[in-house]
Amino acid sequence: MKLSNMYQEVILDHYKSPRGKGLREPFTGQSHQVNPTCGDEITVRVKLSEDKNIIEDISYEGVGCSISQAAMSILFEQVLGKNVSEFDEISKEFLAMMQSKGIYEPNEDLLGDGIAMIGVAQYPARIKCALLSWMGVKDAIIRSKGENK
Amino acid sequence: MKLSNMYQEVILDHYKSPRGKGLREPFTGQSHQVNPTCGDEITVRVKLSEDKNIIEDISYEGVGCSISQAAMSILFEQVLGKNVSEFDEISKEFLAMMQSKGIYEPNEDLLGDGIAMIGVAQYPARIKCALLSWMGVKDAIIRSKGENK
Amino acid sequence: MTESKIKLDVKTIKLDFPILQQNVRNGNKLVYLDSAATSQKPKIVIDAVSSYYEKINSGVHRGAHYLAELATDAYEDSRQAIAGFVNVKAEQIIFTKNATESINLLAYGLLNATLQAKFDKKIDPRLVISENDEILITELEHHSNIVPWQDLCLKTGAQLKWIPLNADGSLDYSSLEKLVSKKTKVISVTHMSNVLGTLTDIELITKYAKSVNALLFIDACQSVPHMPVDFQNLGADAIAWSGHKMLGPLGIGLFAATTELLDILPPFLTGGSMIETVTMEKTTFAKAPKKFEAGTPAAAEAVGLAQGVAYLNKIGMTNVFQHEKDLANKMVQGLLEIPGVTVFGPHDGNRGGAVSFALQGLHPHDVGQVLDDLGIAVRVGHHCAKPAMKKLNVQSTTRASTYIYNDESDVDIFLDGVTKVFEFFGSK
Amino acid sequence: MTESKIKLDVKTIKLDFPILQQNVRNGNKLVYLDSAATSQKPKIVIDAVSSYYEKINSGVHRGAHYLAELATDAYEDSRQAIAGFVNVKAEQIIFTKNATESINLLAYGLLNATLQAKFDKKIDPRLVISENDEILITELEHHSNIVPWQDLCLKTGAQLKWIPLNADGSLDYSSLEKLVSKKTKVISVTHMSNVLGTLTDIELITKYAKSVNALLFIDACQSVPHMPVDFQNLGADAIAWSGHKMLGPLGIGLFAATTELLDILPPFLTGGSMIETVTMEKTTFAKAPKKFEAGTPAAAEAVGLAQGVAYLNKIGMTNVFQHEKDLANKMVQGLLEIPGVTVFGPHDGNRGGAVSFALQGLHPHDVGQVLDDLGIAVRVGHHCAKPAMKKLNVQSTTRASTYIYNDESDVDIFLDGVTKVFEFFGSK
Ligand SMILES: Cc1ncc(COP(=O)(O)O)c(C=O)c1O
Ligand SMILES: Cc1ncc(COP(=O)(O)O)c(C=O)c1O
Repeated sequence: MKLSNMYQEVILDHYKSPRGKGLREPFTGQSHQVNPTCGDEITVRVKLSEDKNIIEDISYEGVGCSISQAAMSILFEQVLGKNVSEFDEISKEFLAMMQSKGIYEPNEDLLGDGIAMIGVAQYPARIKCALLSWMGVKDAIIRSKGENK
Repeated sequence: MKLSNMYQEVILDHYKSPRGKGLREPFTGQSHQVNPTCGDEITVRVKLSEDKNIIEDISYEGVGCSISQAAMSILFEQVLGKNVSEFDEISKEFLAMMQSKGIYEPNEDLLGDGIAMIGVAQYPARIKCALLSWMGVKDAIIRSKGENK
Repeated sequence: MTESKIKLDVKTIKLDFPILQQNVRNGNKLVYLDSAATSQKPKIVIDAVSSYYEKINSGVHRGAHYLAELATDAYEDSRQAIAGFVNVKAEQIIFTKNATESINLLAYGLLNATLQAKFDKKIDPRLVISENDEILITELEHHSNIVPWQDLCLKTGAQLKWIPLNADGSLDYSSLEKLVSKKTKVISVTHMSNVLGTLTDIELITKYAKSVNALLFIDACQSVPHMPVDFQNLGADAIAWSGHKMLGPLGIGLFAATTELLDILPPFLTGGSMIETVTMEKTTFAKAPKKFEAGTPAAAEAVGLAQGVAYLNKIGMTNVFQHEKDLANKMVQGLLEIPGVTVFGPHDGNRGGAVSFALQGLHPHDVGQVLDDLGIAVRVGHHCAKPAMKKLNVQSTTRASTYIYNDESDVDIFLDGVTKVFEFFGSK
Repeated sequence: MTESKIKLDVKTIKLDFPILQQNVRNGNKLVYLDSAATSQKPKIVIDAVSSYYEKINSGVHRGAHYLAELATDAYEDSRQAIAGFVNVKAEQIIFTKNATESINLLAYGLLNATLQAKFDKKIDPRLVISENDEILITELEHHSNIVPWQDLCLKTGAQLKWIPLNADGSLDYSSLEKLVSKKTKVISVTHMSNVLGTLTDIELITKYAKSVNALLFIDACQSVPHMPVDFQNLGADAIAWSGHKMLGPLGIGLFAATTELLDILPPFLTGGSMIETVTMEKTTFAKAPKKFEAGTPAAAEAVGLAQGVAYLNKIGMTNVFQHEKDLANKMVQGLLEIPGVTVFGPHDGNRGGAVSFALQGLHPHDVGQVLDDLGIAVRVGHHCAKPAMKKLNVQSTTRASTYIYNDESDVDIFLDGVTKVFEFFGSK
């Protein structure tokens, strides 16, 4: 099985022991994301610092496959405590990797464990699973800043 | 050209010198028929006798191709003065011939010049042209009897 | 037509389907168990479509030249063949693009009737939906048999009512006594569930529908392709299904209805080919089926579908149904023997070939992925039936569904695959 | 993309179209002059459809297995290719079954907006049609761009207004000053007439539409297949056309619109695949293009059409247009030289390839029949444009229309055929 490309150890590890899971107070913005194909749903909360710059907490709850759960856990680890512009950079890199069909040299400094997701990029139907949490955090940040509702 | 199968002399003759053409008074029922494919239209009037049995006059007006015009003229000649049940019989025979794809021994006693229409039965798109006037007379008879409208 | 009872010669049948000859991931032979989503196509269907374009393609019903005659005949002959398949007259078959459009045809037809009734006294009151009316569906429906009715209710003020789904996957028929009343204007139910393989008790529902003179619509997407369906026996006013789930091409759906309903229902899509005459002041419409077929029709697809119907007729639908029941039975029994597997819906043999199940602790996406890696195509997700998912208390399921080209060895490979899923995630 | 100017190598092109290789009545080679009704299909299009079924067929957007991934990619790649052809983004292309459905999508979208506005304050007022509003079309339209608007007017109480057609086949643009006002909610015009080959002055109409903030829809059925069309240059809110008229399969139509319109327009067909989430209480919809594509899509047809687009791109649309203008010119001049022939519409070269004409004293059905006997396929009838027929003061016309696979020798055979029609009926 070449499946181990997708399900790398580190992914299964995050899946089985998700970091930072659970919805916490206080938070400055919340987002609810749905994957219309499978019906998976995730709720993400973000707490930004007063100056709306530092991501002080990310908390989440949801149902999902190993890929979406692991992606959320990895995101948590990688982004917590960073500032918003760093998040944007990391997020952009992650998106580029996922859209690369697996032919990509991801920046490990930026993505951390996230580079393990490169195998998923070969399975178009699963890319959305990996991106769901990223879209959630992005949206929660926008909402924290009051740019949207 | 095998076209002469369709455009037999007798058809072209009826087309060029239509019998009984024009709308006349008095009449007991009138029908308007449209061929949706080509937009051809025909108005047919029928005058039934008091006892609603004898077809005393058929008059008509309309735009149409050689086949539809000839069919009307032949119908006029063949049906005028007959009674309604005879019309039904002739009409049934004509329909059977037209739906036969050209493989049919038509009853000349019933159809008269109408048997020349057998060539048209080989051209599915033109069958409606040949039937339009028959549908009109049938409908006008029904209306004469007050069974409709 | 009486069919002789035969066991399907699946080995030979498989050879008629080019797609099944190929290997997929890792060189594994394709085991296609996603026919409830769409069926594969035998060579005669594919060739009929090609041949239409290579030999007779032209504007159906719009030309008088040689090709137009051939194309029109082929299109209408297909209608006849499909009509025969469900025992209606050709004029009772409306070609749409898929079952979803067919259901919209009915829902929008009722909306149009309701709107027109305000200025047209001739609209049949059975078709007019008001705030005091109710539309009854079930919690087991496909979204395509839910959203059009939600939408119609939103626009007319009518209430949408639901026949509940029991935890065991059966419908709660005892609710009918309360749910069906003089207010019930439309009842719309699936004939066979695309999620659970459950068969609906149509006889009972028909009785209720008739008792209050409600319009009865049956979603036959999963029944017509898989079992004998005689429209006359159903007692429904209309049914709909898709060609692509019964060996036919994509892009062709079916709507069959009583002549009476087709007469009184206002048209849905309007434009060329469905008119009698058009003036600047007023347009009058052709009779059914044309009335409901606006624009250039999918003639090649209809011709292809007729070949699919011929293929099924040759096997015999009673045999098809028995074959699928046997496979479903084997599948359900096999799954139940694997520790940690839950099977949703009926565990007995009186069901269709769609089997939904869950592996303890594993998400369907992950289950499907491992099976896919073995060449086994199943579907994971909500199967366009979110209300049913909610009632079954799951987010999504894995579904394996069979057809005439599946045999016991496919089921064996599949069951073996399920075991391997547990191994894969357990051993890591 | 700049195209090199080339003369079409029609001899070679003809070889790509299997249907043109065959003989029709009396052993005559087929001279197909009915492309305005539907075009013929090159082998690569036919093969793309077959190949979809033989290699990748499965439920698009609904599965996560190998075939589903391939099918989904192929479907979305086709959308991208077609988007590029008219210079929009992929998300701006909606697949329908034909142009008629596309126009209904817009008309029903406006109806839905109007009905929903009663309880939903968020509906954009541009989409809400009331009794005080007007919808403006032309007397030259195809029924598919008439009846949906008549119907919308009937249901909303709005008034349908018509830009008149002059006796010479041009539109009376001087009427715009009077016809366009603050009341004008929608303007819907054809880009090129399917009857007369006339090109509409879109620039002028766009100016008027913008001046009153009316929605502008363009029926591009006869333009996109035959000339370069850049959506961005049109200034329209939406356009529609059919795949089958541009080398593509039947059963696939297109609707392209501004992102803004697709955002605010309510969905039309509802059901599976177009939802975000469905609960018993409420359904929310996906974003465009999915929002407008309910049910299983015609993926094989989309894939086939993308090959048709590739074929046209290779020739270059500027070259296609020049080729057709040249042929139309030759045809019109040739017809005018035959005593007793009337040509409707433009006599100069600034026109599309559809040429309508009449033979004195002869009915189009009879004209078409004799031509058919010679192997020449033309169309006779009202061409789904009865109001235009009325204005031209005819019941029907004969129409010859060309495409990339027609050459001067086809036109010669055709002109010769027209002479023979007179001979046939004269000599009898
Ligand atoms: C100008 C025009 N508009 C609309 C249509 C309708 O297209 P379709 O029949 O493919 O829906 C056609 C062709 O029939 C056309 O030529
Ligand atoms: C029960 C049921 N109803 C409706 C549909 C919708 O059919 P389609 O997607 O072909 O429109 C399906 C299949 O997707 C189905 O299984």
